[in-house]
Amino acid sequence: MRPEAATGVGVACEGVGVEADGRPILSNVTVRLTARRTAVIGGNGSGKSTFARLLNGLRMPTSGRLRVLGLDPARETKALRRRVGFVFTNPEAQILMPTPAEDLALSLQGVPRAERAERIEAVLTEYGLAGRGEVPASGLSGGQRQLLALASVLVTEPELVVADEPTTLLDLRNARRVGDLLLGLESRLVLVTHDLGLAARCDDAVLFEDGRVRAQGDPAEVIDEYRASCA
Amino acid sequence: MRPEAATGVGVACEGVGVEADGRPILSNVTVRLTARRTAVIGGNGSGKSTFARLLNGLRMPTSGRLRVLGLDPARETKALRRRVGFVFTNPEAQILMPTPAEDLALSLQGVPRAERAERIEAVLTEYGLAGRGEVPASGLSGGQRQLLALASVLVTEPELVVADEPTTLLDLRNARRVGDLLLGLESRLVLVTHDLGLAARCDDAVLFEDGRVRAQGDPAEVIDEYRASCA
Amino acid sequence: MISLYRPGTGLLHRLPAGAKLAGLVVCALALSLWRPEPAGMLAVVLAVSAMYPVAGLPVVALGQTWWRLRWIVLVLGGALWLFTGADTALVNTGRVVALLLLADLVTRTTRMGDLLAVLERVLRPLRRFRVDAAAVALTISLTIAMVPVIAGLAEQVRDAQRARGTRLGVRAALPLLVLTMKHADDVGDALVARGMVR
Amino acid sequence: MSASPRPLGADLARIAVFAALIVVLGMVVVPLPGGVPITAQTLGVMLAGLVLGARRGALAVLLVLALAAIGLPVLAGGRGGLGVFVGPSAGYLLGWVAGAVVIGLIAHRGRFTWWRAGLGAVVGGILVVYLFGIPVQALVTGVPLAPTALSSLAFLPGDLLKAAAATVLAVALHRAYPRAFESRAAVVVHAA
Ligand SMILES: Nc1ncnc2c1ncn2[C@@H]1O[C@H](COP(=O)(O)OP(=O)(O)OP(=O)(O)O)[C@@H](O)[C@H]1O
Ligand SMILES: Nc1ncnc2c1ncn2[C@@H]1O[C@H](COP(=O)(O)OP(=O)(O)OP(=O)(O)O)[C@@H](O)[C@H]1O
Ligand SMILES: O=C(O)CCCC[C@@H]1SC[C@@H]2NC(=O)N[C@@H]21
Ligand SMILES: [Mg+2]
Ligand SMILES: [Mg+2]
Repeated sequence: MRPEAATGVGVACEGVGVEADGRPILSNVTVRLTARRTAVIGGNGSGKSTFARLLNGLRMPTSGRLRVLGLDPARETKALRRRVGFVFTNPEAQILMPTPAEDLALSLQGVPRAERAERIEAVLTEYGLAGRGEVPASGLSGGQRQLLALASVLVTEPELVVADEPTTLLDLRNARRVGDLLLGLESRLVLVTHDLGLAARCDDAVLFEDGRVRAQGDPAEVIDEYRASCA
Repeated sequence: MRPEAATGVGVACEGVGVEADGRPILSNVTVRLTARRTAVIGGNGSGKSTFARLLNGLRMPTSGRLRVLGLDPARETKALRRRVGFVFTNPEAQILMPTPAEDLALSLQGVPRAERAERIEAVLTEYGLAGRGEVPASGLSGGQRQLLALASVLVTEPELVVADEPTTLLDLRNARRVGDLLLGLESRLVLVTHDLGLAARCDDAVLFEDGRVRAQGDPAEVIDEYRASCA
Repeated sequence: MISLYRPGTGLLHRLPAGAKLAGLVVCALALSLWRPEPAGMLAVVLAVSAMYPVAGLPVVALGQTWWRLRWIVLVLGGALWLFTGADTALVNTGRVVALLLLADLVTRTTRMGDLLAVLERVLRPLRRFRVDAAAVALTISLTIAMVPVIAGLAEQVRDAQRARGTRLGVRAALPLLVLTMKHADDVGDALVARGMVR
Repeated sequence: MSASPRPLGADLARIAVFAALIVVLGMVVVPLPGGVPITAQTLGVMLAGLVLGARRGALAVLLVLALAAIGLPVLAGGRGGLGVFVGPSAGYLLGWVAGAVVIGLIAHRGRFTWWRAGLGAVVGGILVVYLFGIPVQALVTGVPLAPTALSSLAFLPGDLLKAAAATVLAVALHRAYPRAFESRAAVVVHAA
């Protein structure tokens, strides 16, 4: 049924293009992501976020062929969203409920009520938020908020996690913590980041430029190419 | 009249404390900033932004003595704001007008009308925004927006520029451009940043921890101390 | 945002929310149809006030509510006296005060979640008109979560203005509006990505 | 908020976030002794109609009222609870909902222009709101209609200023962030 997933291709893009207002944002993107952890790098406006959003159907290609976990985002959007978790840059926009416990509960709607409270406690503890389940989420620090946002996504156990610059707003310690968490996941990871140190720790890297893929391959080499292109 | 400014002390803090909701956010901060460019570093919630906001009277000390450019922020707020420019992290919040040209015009209210249009054109060109004066500011890229925010502050020729993580949302090239711009200023600069590479290029550095100054001095040494404290 | 509910174990606290709401509606109707003598209305106001201690609410709560109503009592009472005479003034002011006290009693003794549940139950029959009660509940929680975020945005905008030494008056609301609408788009994306809505 | 198809994320988020904005505007308030305050929330109501249109604008206002009903202090000056629905200002609150609908209907009919926005703000944001507010206030307080209406004139200067402000702001927003006015389909591109 899903030959691509079976052969380990997480994402397969063939000549994918995206247009907005008649202007191309992505043009002829052809990549196959087979590694467990792929970094996506490139300049502001190069199309990284647009690419990331393709992967869970937040945005649809206007041309080309796209398969994510073997699914067609245009036809199997719902199944895709269940299997792909998305982490945004700004945790304020993705914490949807007034308190951490309620936000986690929202992700755990499928879990029986009795089990849920226990699961929530466990997750809060795991993410360093023990005892903060009932305080307003707006009272958490920046780092704690991003950890909560992450927890609310990961608790659904997605097969593919897409993260769009999840560490940008964090300090050294929190960035490291969130970075370690993401890189340590068992699921697949597509990590959009400006933090080249983090990108270097992935297994594969893709460099975007002006809506095209400029390079893909060993993170160290791709990062060098990016640095060179900026000089 | 302004002995401190004359002797080169940009900021003089003596035992400054700030409280919010009865909880201390800054405690007994005693620093003198005499260098042209000072980096302020430290973890999330350590008090960096609070310190930066003291410097143009966005926040008032609840104890201690503070002088900025020889002025007392509590009594000479207006004069202080004229001489201190503040750059925030999020350019969205500080672009106050619908288009770049209008936003610059807001800063140039003192300039005669005839001259203003010309000045605006010149500034737009200088900041790489030529020809974009009349487009909606929301249509600019992230980097362009931060450049505009910067331009609107610098065009008033402040004597001291305080910038609170101005490069966080930018890519390599834009971060470098904004960083170069700030570090190349003739005026004094207080630069709050998580980008340790940028901090290293300043002349002086202050490390905050839990609302206290943990270290001040040569940036390389202070940065080492910060790294060590995070490990 | 802190709810106006005050925890307790009194009689009113234990009554189901639906019953309290129904009671409030009945009282409101009765009070607006009934035309008593001033003495009767005075008795009603005293009786409602007496329900505060009966419900286990501290006397301070009663004092607070009365204190908040002081202007209504004085101004409304005064105006009515002027236009309609002393008796009617007493009856009408008494009616308003009694109703406000009653509503306040229900608010103080009913948990937010219980009121939400009643709201959901009331909306359920509207399903035929494509009103999704669960979506309403989700939206209410979402709004509660967004209030501090928008308040934070308002603070950012105010600071930016002060820092630039400009006074924009109402135009100050423009950057706030832009930020708010952009934020809404981000939240919309998160709702979709987290599978809450289509 | 329709059952099936489920509401689109962008739509729902805009309604919720705008309701939150109206709540935040409640912090700007001039309490009046008669029990009906002068509040910047009416500016928010006008903007809701102008920016979100009739349906979503009214839903945003309804949401604020629902928050008040379940006991949250979301109205001007931190008031809330069921009391506001039996008090002198109850009619104005109803008028907000109707007003947002009328504003949206007027302003979103055809191309968005400043005069349509202004007309909507005055008719929907003032006329309709008073139409609901004044009779209910008279009914609740027992003060005859004429003096009640007369006393409501105190709101008129402020409300006219707010209508002007809402118009200026909506037109400026239309220039600064045109996407805010687009229909949901353009915001989130969906599979069928
Ligand atoms: N809905 C849209 N309508 C029009 N243009 C858009 C839209 N979304 C994105 N763009 C444009 O597409 C380009 C790519 O945007 P994208 O957000 O993917 O870049 P990015 O690589 O993520 O940049 P950054 O590093 O700043 O986050 C930009 O020029 C952007 O302005
Ligand atoms: N108005 C306020 N009321 C209460 N607490 C506040 C207020 N402003 C800041 N704080 C608290 O003061 C502490 C210091 O905040 P500050 O913003 O100065 O930190 P920071 O060093 O800039 O952190 P970051 O790197 O995350 O920007 C934090 O714990 C914060 O929660
Ligand atoms: O907060 C409430 O209880 C509702 C306030 C209603 C205020 C009305 S709306 C029209 C008029 N304009 C104002 O500024 N206040 C009143
Ligand atoms: Mg991006
Ligand atoms: Mg800060």
